[in-house]
Amino acid sequence: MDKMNMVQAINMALRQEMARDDDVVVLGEDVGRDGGVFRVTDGLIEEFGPDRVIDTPLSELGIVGSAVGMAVYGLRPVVEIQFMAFIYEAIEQVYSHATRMRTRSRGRFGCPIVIRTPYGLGIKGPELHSDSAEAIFCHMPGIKVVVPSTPYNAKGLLASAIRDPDPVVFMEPARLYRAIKTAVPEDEYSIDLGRAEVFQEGKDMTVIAWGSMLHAAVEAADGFDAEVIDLMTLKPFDEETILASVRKTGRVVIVHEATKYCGLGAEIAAFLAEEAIMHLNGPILRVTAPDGVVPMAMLEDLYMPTSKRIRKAYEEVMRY
Amino acid sequence: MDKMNMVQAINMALRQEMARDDDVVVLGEDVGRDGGVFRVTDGLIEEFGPDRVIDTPLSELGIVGSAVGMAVYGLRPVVEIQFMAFIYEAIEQVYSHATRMRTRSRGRFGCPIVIRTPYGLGIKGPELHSDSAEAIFCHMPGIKVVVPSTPYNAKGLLASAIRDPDPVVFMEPARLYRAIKTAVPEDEYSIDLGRAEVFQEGKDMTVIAWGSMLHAAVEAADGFDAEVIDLMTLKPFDEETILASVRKTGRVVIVHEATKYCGLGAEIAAFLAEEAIMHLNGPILRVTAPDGVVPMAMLEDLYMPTSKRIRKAYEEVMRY
Amino acid sequence: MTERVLHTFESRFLQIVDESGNADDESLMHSISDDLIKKAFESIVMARTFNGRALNLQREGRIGTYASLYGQEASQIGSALAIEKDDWVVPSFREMGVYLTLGYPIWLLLRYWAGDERGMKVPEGLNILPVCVPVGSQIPHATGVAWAMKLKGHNTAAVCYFGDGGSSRGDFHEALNMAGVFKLPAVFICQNNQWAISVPRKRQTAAETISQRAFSYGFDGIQVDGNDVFAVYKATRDALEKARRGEGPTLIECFTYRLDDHTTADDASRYRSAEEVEEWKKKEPLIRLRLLMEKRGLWTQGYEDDVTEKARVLVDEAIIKAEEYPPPEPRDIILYTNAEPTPRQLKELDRLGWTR
Amino acid sequence: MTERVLHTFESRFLQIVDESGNADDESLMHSISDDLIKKAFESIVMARTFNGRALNLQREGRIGTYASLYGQEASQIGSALAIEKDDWVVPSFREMGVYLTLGYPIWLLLRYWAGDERGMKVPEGLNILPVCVPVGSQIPHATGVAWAMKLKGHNTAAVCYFGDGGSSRGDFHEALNMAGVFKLPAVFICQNNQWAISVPRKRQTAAETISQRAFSYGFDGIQVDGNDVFAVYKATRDALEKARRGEGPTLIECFTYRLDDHTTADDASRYRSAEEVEEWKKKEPLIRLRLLMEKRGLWTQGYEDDVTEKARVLVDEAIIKAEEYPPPEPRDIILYTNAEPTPRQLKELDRLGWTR
Ligand SMILES: Cc1ncc(C[n+]2csc(CCOP(=O)(O)OP(=O)(O)O)c2C)c(N)n1
Ligand SMILES: Cc1ncc(C[n+]2csc(CCOP(=O)(O)OP(=O)(O)O)c2C)c(N)n1
Ligand SMILES: [Mg+2]
Ligand SMILES: [Mg+2]
Repeated sequence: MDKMNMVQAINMALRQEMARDDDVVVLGEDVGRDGGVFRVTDGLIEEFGPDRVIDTPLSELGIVGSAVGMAVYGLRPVVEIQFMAFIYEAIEQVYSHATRMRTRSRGRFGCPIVIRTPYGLGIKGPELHSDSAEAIFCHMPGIKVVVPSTPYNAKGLLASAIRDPDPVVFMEPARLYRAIKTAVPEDEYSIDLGRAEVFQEGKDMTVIAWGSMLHAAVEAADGFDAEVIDLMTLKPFDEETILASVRKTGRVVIVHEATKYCGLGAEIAAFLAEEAIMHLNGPILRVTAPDGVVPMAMLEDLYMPTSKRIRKAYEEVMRY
Repeated sequence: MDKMNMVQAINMALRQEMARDDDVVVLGEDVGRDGGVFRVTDGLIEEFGPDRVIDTPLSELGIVGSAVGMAVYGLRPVVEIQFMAFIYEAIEQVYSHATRMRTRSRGRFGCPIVIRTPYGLGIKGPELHSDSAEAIFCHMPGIKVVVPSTPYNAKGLLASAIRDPDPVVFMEPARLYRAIKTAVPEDEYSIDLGRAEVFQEGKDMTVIAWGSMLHAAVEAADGFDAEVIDLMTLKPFDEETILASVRKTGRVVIVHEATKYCGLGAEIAAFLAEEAIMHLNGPILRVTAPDGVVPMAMLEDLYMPTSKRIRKAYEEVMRY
Repeated sequence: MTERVLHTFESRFLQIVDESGNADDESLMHSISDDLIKKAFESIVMARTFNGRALNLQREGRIGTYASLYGQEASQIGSALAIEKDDWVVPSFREMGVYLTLGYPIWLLLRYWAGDERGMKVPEGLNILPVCVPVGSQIPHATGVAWAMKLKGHNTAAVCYFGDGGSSRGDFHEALNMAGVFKLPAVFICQNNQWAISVPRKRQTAAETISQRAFSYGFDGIQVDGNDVFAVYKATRDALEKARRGEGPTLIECFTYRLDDHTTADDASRYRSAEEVEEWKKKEPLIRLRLLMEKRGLWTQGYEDDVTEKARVLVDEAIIKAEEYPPPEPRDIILYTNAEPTPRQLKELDRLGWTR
Repeated sequence: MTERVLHTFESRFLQIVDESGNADDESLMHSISDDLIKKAFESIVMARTFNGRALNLQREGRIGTYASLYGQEASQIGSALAIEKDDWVVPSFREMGVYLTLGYPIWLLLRYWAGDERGMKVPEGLNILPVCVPVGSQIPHATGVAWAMKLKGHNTAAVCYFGDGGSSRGDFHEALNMAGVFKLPAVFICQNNQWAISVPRKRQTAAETISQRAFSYGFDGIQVDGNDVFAVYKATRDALEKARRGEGPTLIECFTYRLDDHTTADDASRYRSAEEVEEWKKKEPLIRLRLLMEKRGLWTQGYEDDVTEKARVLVDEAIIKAEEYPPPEPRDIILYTNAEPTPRQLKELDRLGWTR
């Protein structure tokens, strides 16, 4: 079994799903001839042709809106948004349409679209190339939000996302695209949405993270007996796995790249404050970006939850 | 001093701010000749003319985007979005521009725009006329989000919002527009943003709400010794007032109309789980809409946190 | 070289039957059978009957806010009559005439306007999307539906409705542009009823017509007399045939008028004159259709009375059926959010005491 | 009546100086002084010098991803030269030629591309907005700026830049439509450089030109040879004068070509042929400008060497200044978010150990 990076793993998942199901089409800016700006869709147009791997005009709203129409008609569009911030023009199409079509039509029409998009810090791109807007999507009823943290789970989660009957926002940590390689089976497999994974077992505290922050959280855990949970599906997140761990450890640190205010960390903490407060030894800490706009390259590393900042939180919870 | 409803109070604030500052302009769909679909801008066009009270084409993105340009040039645009859900097309203009202009230009350009919009349940409108999307805006750095709960504070908060140097989303509870009257001084006054108000003092629990839910929370508190906080500014919320109350009561219930997942209640709960967990007697409860799409009129009342559901939460926290 | 003309564009207008019921160019009527004429008449009467009753029901508090189609019957029915069974329709919110003409159950429409989502559970076999409230945001869906048809090799087309107001939205631009690039089988129908709530067409755009916007997307546009049911029919049929031939989209602007308030929540007298409305009332579609039919021996008062009575009965029956229908289940709020409820949703159902 | 033509529209093209450096219609050159010709030449050389150095700096890792303007100098400088001191400019991200021509400090541009927000702290007195990254989303800002000018009674105009890709976005549509309705003093300049990363113009839209989109908004549009600095200059100047006369907006399409990769992160050989690029290289703006100037006795090799050397020195000095500049303060991440920091932000500063 070959080791591959996340770009290759996602590419393989797309290829296999397109081969498995003729209704799967890929569309977005530069996804065809150019193979995507991160080369995630490389080679797909050669294999499946320009009808199923579609280079679109520069029209995020139009792309997502068309995908809604395609999905209602019976296709399974997989949209690529070049960077997460560029989906903002299309939020209405997601929030007012993709996520409400099933409700509005009382089940006559579903909206199985997948929106793939790279997100997050660590690539020193231009402005608005590093946003992490998961919380905005997680607030929408009727949606799933998924973030892989390894090539292996990227492949399996994307397969599930594409087969899911409802809209899925699939956020790919740009920083991890080529940073790590894992074994990725050539065979098709899928990883259930809605399940978290205990990435590393431990007794003293529960650390919850996803995407590239998972690796930062694990790195910072050196010297601590930390149980690190890879959330994978951000909505709906796996309450059971989190609860089981927190009941055991009594301490919680949540790490994410987005800002704190109304970030997903808030939902996880609030969930625990509602369901597990009697199991907590001390405060639930969130290590997040500071309450400022995502900076450009020179300040980017400081904005990111660094290992140092994460360790500080670990030390702090251990005081209780 | 006359008693007036919220529509009249907001109208008065707009009138006074426009009279005070020639740079204040009002723009939106039907705000001029028609006086706004809720009549909030009634009479303004007669007083200030069509150059300052502008009926626009049906273009939410264009309205908010133009307002950004106006603000950068030195005006103080007050945008009306007819119903909160219709701002979704313009989220990019808010999130990528209005809230980032100061950062991006390192202070050369500010973006003092106010986006007024009715929100929330209780008017039995058509689909997408009852959304409460405060959490999405609260997650954005660089923004303020304000919700009045009485005619009196509507006037004072809007005056502050218009004078604020940064973008403010001013959400008006449609259900309260004409439902309550309070004394509203004719004189100009303003209420500081960022401050909550203890609407009703109590010892046993802290209830946090805003907009029309404030009144539901108060109503449900009959028979409880509840301290009810009117949050007023949702971002940045008044941490001190909340902490002081929670330290006293040890019990917390948060009530809002939006769904729970990544709603603003999550941030408040997470803040308390981080800063005040040692003062809590039991779980922090959130009474919110269920995790489903805002329904149309027939099911609307069930979607809303009812007095009954709120009371149940009060009873539950009192068990600790 | 200095300045030169690259290309010349013509904006066009089509009318077949004028306000006096005359069809100047009879050749244009050739393809329009007597049956079709009667079908048009009967469909307009049905739409108008439904509409009138809906307005009454609203006044009586039996349904919620309602958007009247009065005045726009020719635009809606003329186009709907050209649509074939396997075509798909992507409407806005005022197209009850289209729903009815396509055979949508009347009682379901009433449920919808009474605030019951089940009213938009589109029956199998009918290819029309649910009412879309955010103005203009449905237009990209039509592009997507047309795209899917093309990719699947179906010889069908998507028909999209929106208003003059909707044509100002970014959705319009992106959707039509993409439809043009990919030569999709889509027909975009703008019902220019001269008003977007209180905003008159002239303030909606400085362009003389909406149809000329097609130039921006590399396909044809045409303005038609939107009160002439056959002009609308012909333009739509031609556009659909063109779409099915693989020759791409068309933009049709139906020049018509909203004779009622914007919705039952609106008071149009705040922003437009009674005279303007009266002028347009003279041009409403049924007047000229009656005149045309009379000339062709297709109309008598008795026939109209019959048709009206039949429509009345159907609507009455539908009202009874709608009002007897059991209320929606609370659990539906949650259970239609996703195909499968999440664990949290199931817990919530239990906590709320809503049966699963 | 049947079908009739409502209106005829012409899409137009303007070129003053052809690829051989000839100005066929000398009358068009009347208003173009020798000084202006030299200014244009020198500005192009400056832009190109800056651009070349920026590409090198990127390769050396001294700045981040950079978007080359090579090939588009005439579009940027021709238009920028027509802009007056109190006009405002709303750029996209590739307009370094515009910034430079307006007198933006070179070292600040380098700071910006090195990833320092302070590079876009636009100096007082210069009215240009910071670089805008989300394609097309700046266009409504120009509408707003022009609107504010009009409301304040200023006799000035807003000039907006965007690409062929940007013209597909909803922002374009809504912004231009509103500018048309309110007859705002705005000039919309589309640099159609034939590509939006890998998407060729033909796939961006089925319309033959971008300029014909002006028909949709009720104002004038013109396509100009975007490699002819004087055609661009004239079209922009005319549009600005028109705007100041209160006659509303203009859409100018500069037909040009992006000779380099999209950005330094792109590899254009994946999607376009070397031959295509070579063909366009023959048309690049400096060639014809040199020929024109030579004919007018305005160009010698010595002059060009001088101009190039001066530009080189200025850029070199700016690089030193930029690289010597102290790094940004961490606290700036927080302190520029709002005019006043929130209590939570102040606590956060302390917790992070960032000096206030
Ligand atoms: C995005 C959005 N903005 C505002 C509204 C409120 N609204 C409902 S209908 C309407 C006017 C629509 O005008 P037009 O598109 O011409 O359609 P018409 O009502 O004339 O049929 C407005 C402003 C809405 N539903 N959606
Ligand atoms: C909204 C948005 N989508 C995608 C991108 C990524 N992107 C950057 S430039 C570009 C192409 C822009 O093409 P065009 O408008 O023609 O300008 P050009 O690059 O040719 O100058 C794309 C897709 C972006 N920056 N913003
Ligand atoms: Mg209309
Ligand atoms: Mg381009």
